[in-house]
Amino acid sequence: MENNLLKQHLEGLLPEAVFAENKQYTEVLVPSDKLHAFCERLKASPELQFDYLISLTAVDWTDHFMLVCHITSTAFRHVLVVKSRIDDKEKPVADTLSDVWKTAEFHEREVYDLFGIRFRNHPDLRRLFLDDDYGFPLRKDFTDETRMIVK
Amino acid sequence: MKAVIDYLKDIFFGLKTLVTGMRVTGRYFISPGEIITQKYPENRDQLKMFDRYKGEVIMPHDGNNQHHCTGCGICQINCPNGSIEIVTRKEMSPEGKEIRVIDKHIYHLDMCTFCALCVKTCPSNALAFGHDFENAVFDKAKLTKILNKPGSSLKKEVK
Amino acid sequence: MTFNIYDFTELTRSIDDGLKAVMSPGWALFTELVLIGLVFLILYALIGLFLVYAERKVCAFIQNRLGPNRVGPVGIFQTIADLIKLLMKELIPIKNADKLLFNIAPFIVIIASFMAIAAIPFAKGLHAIDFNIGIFYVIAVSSLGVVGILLAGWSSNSKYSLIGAMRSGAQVISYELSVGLSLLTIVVFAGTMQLSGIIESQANGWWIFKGHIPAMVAFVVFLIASTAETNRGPFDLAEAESELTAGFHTEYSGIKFAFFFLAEFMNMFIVASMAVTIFLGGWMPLHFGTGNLFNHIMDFIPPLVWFFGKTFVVIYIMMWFKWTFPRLRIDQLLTLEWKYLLPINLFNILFVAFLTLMGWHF
Amino acid sequence: MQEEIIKNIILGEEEDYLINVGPQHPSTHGVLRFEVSLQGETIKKVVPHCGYIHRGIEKMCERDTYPQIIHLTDRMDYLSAHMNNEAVCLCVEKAMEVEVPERVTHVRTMLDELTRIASHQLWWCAMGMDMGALTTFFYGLRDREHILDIFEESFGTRLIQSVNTPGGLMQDIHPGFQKRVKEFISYFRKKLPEYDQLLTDNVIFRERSEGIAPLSREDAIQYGVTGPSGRASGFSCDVRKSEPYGIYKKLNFKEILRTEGDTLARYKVRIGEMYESMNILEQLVDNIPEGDYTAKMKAVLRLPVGEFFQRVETSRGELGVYIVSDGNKTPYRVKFRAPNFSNLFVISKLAPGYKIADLIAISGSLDLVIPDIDR
Repeated sequence: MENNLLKQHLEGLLPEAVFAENKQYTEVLVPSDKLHAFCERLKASPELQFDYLISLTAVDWTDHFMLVCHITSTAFRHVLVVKSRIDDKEKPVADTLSDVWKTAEFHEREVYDLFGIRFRNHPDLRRLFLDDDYGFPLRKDFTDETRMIVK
Repeated sequence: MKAVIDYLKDIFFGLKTLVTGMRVTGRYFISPGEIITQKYPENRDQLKMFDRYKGEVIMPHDGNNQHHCTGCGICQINCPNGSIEIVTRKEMSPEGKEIRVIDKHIYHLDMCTFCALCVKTCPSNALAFGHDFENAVFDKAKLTKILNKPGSSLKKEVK
Repeated sequence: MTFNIYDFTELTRSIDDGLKAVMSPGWALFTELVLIGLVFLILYALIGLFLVYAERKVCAFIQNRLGPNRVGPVGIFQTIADLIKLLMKELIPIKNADKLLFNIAPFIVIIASFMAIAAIPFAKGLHAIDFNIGIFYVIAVSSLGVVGILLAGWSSNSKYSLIGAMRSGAQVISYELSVGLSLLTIVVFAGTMQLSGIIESQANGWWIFKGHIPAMVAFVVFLIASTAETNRGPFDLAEAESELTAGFHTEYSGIKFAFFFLAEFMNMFIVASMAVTIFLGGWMPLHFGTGNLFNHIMDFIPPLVWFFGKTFVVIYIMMWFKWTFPRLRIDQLLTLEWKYLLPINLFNILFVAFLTLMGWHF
Repeated sequence: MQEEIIKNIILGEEEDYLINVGPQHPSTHGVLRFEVSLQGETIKKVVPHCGYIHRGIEKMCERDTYPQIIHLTDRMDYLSAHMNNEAVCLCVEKAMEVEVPERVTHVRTMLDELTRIASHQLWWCAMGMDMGALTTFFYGLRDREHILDIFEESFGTRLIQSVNTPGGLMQDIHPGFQKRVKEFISYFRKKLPEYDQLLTDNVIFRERSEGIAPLSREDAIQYGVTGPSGRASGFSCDVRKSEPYGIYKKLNFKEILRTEGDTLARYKVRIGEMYESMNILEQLVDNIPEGDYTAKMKAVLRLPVGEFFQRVETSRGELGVYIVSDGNKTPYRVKFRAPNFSNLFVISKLAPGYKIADLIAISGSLDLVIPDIDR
């Protein structure tokens, strides 16, 4: 699907969505409280059918977290990047997408493990790789003198 | 009746596939020409590695015990694992200028992942890959090697 | 028909008479028992060593490898080296294991295989004891080993071992039927349960040749069922390496593990020699027709060579199975027995009984 | 609330028979642990635990330059090392808008397919061994040796080639490369039918795999199961078709799709892919264009500020590389969307209701490589 057409559809779904320019894929920034509803509609909408979550991750921008989802449609093969900003650095919380795409459950566990972002209504939010007292290594302020080699 | 025929068919089909599989293994059992085991330590003399084989990083020296390394440290910067350390010293050249000379090119084989970035980025082609692969030792310290031979010097042509 | 020099009856009788001449009958019996025990112990060790070596070589050649080739010429001393290693290994005590049963289990397994070997006729007159119900004795004794396996799995307080042991129990109970029934077909033919009698009945041809199709079917069923009964691949569910690490002997080490290992190979030898005795004429040479040159040449080969030769052919077939096929699942294993082997066997026996009644066999 | 969930999931119910499959177990191809609760031999629940070899590759990437990152990606899915390398290279090249010589894309595609065959061969060995057919292991490795020889002759290493660099290859292919590839194809076309005779057609193998743990297309998409495992369920997820990179656009090849989704289907897709990869290699081997083996690159690579995403089809599924750059010579954040990560967790849906032996077969048919899950 053409980028412009996709944008029109998305604007129809969520008027306050912000689009980024000059990207490889269509990119949309969604307020974090609207994220879950927006994704549900993305999947349900017959023109879009975003049914396959490629990847879900987060980026630590020191003053805020950014959730990044790459989703695609198996029918139309268009790719969309959905972003959502989490401002609370102390206790970051987002809505879980695991009821929309099942695979998000495990990607969210990974994000929780490495960033410490908690997901509301997640069925099984445990640490995936690391010990419970390890800290959140992919945060930019994470330091570990004993195990990290700094060049 | 059909059930009985199917039942018997099942048995014969099953037996047939079993015999097919046994034929494959049986054929290999009686064909010693296909044995691929190499008697490794005994065949050391015949064993020849490919020319490009990446065994370990070495610094080639010529007949006059001269190498190409200027001690610039680019390999050290490029190494992702910190397996190269370069120790340089200052020396007076015949023209009276102070120049940098390699003292020790320390190479930790135990940390090396053979990514070839050092060999590739060396501006004076001082490093290469050797063919030696028998690196098993009892003491980890033995895997730390000094690549430039004692008393070696920089080749004149290399700037 | 057979040459008298190959008849061991005279030899054993003269030993018996000699012993009785110098001591009381009780002591003579005791000495004989000790002698037989020693002979079997040595035989046991030799066969075990050879079979382990043979299996490693067979599987190596099947897999395009050389197999053992370091210790001695073409690696023939490899198993001896392994044995020394196993003897010197530490016996790891298992916490919370049932000590008594844990230690006893390997002995039960090995004694069971030891007992079965007593009835096997290696040549004419060369067997420890010739029961008139020899077949039943072998069947009964060879399934005793599973008690050891069950105990080993249960007592070692490991979950893998327990599953392995339970599988083994289910497996042996089911396959015992097929082993027994397939042997019974020949009993019906031969009209005797005495092993020496069955061999004598094959003097004019092995049962697999003169028993028409039913003997063939019984032989195939016996091969499958006995492979299963000895817990060998593709029926090695009790130790199923990829599922249960090592099954019932996960927790065993050193010489106790070696006992299980040895018993597995000896069980294989026992069932193979049973197959040979019942179906392939035991120590009888191969004959075609009567009185021709071929038969005379065959007669010159000693019966011991015939017996061991045939046994190792059968053992090779069992090894061939193991190194070719994937493992069955437990429910499929039981399906195979109860839905395929058992009905086939029962029909087979009926058919054989009919044949024998009508006198249609040779 | 948190603790309650943990207790429920780890302990299960009181009378359950819990066994650990892994982390040291002969059939988990690496250090992965399944916590399995059994009822008799039947599986009630499977909970995968991972992280035993988590090395923090994503964190390590944040301190490395782009050429240095590439050799770290080898260590994720080591059986498709070249595809992982290529994914990062393509991403960096796309970000820097570098035009790569045609020879490079050609050779990379060939290496992709060789790696894919080698990986599937190793999978076949291990699959057979998981099922208890130990001989398959040696036959598969015997044939795989030929591919590793091709790699060794050209690039000096066997399992992990480390030959990609942003902009091209580190060294040109060996002059004997084409000859060796042709020899391999004619050799392997003879040997591949043996795989079928030995395992595929075997009645025991059929019984063990046919109809075991079917995965529907919807579930495959929901769980993000890609690669041969996804395609066995009819989920057309081949990135080579949906978002072609390299020269896949110009090539004539089929995407192997099946609809059953059971263990046998997953097995057959991989066998079919080996044939298909040989077809691709045959199309490529004779017309490798002449030219440079690398594009001209600066000594220090700096990506423009922005975010870049590249999808690549590895031998196990879809690998996504997501690079966030702030203009420095090291990336700000790197994320690898690992195919095995998504493929792993579907096992807790597939296995319940089947026997413990099936669990091994299922995890074998999903073809998991653990370092890729843990990263």
